[in-house]
Amino acid sequence: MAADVYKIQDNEIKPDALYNAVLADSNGAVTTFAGVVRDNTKGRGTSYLVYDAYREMAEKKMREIGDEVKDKWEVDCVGILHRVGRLKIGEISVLIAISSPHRKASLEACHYAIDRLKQTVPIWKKEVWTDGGEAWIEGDPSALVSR
Amino acid sequence: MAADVYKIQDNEIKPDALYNAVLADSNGAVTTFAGVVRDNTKGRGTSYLVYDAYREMAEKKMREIGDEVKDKWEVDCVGILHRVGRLKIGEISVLIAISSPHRKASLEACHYAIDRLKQTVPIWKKEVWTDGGEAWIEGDPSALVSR
Amino acid sequence: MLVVSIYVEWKLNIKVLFFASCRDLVGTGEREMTLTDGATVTDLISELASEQARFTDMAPSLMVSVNRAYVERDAELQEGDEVAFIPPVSGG
Amino acid sequence: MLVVSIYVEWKLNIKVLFFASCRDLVGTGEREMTLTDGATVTDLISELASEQARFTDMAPSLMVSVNRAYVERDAELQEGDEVAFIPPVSGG
Repeated sequence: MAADVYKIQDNEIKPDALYNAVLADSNGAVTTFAGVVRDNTKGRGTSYLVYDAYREMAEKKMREIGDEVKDKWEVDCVGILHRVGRLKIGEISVLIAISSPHRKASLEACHYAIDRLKQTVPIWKKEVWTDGGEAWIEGDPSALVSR
Repeated sequence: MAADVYKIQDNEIKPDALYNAVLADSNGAVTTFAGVVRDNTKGRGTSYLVYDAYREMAEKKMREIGDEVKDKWEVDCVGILHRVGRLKIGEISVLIAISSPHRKASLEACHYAIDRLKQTVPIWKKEVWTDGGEAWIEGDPSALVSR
Repeated sequence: MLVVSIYVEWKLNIKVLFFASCRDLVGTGEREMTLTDGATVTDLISELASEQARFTDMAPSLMVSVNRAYVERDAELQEGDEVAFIPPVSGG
Repeated sequence: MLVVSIYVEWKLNIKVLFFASCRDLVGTGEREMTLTDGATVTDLISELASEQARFTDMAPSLMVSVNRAYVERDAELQEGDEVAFIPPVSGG
């Protein structure tokens, strides 16, 4: 039985973690976006990342994104996972999977969902660089004007 | 070591079949599109599908799509698998995974790649319906004007 | 003539959450605070700024949520509210 | 006076592939065919249509590839070419 999933989790996210959850027999398409810890930011070497979240509100805002996506596109199920804690290079920080009868809806909705997540969901990333520096990364505050 | 993959195959395609192949340490995003056998077409019940391909040319055209995508977007690796033979409801017919440093490129490139595959790659689908009918499905010939 | 004036002041107790750079600045992720009845988000920010001057500098970039929904600065707080200070998000 | 005329006609041998609905119509997925030197895709279509009238009806919707690249109808065929008739594709 296909179902929505909105979850902040501490443990590893596998690339197919949402696939079976969102897929129903009436679906012809599943688009999955994986955000992965990259080994650099603008050339500065990354050692690891730490993600912090306001868990309860983050899961609520992710559900709101799912609801918004379902209003805008003919999609069936939406799954969003975001990991918190310390993440190594190559590990998945966020996974979004969206199923739909036809491909265009799941592709567009998935793109929209990750853009929206980066605007509204209370999660923060701290970069720890290979040169020993570290900093909380802050998004663009103007992105929140339309919440 | 991340690498491109372009393959027509007879056996089952798993939803994460391309993920590790396309992911490199410098990537921050992997977008994956799975085309799945749906249980109906415009309400007419589907029993199963049969895919036929001009294998050698299909793999060549898939590689051309990958090359085209790399020209247009800053993506790293492209993987495209398409299955042939008899497929059941819920099985994956086509899987595309594209990795990139930043999310927008992999999302847009993945959307483009599946649209293009449906225009240029010599693969055909036969629908066998639950009412006993069957037919080769033909795409829109005008889609091929720009090859 | 004896005049007895009784001033009754209602207080409200709230929970305040701090995240990421804001947590680092404040030095804690969570505090219980008591404000005067009718206090708004702006009043809460003033209270925090009076304790820690650098909070004033950070405040303009912070979003504020009450009970897990974003609110404006003029939102009035209620007894038991969960208020959170939310630096520009950077998930994904 | 004795006049001896020698007509030399070069022939070319090609492999022709048929897929999906086109394979069903022709009844085979692959044929070896021999054409006159200089023959184009149009000539090949005429040859197939002369064997099977219904091929004429289907031909306008078919794409043609030579050695796995799409070509126009006026493309000249060469010895050893692999020609394929490609109905509107429906993969994905």
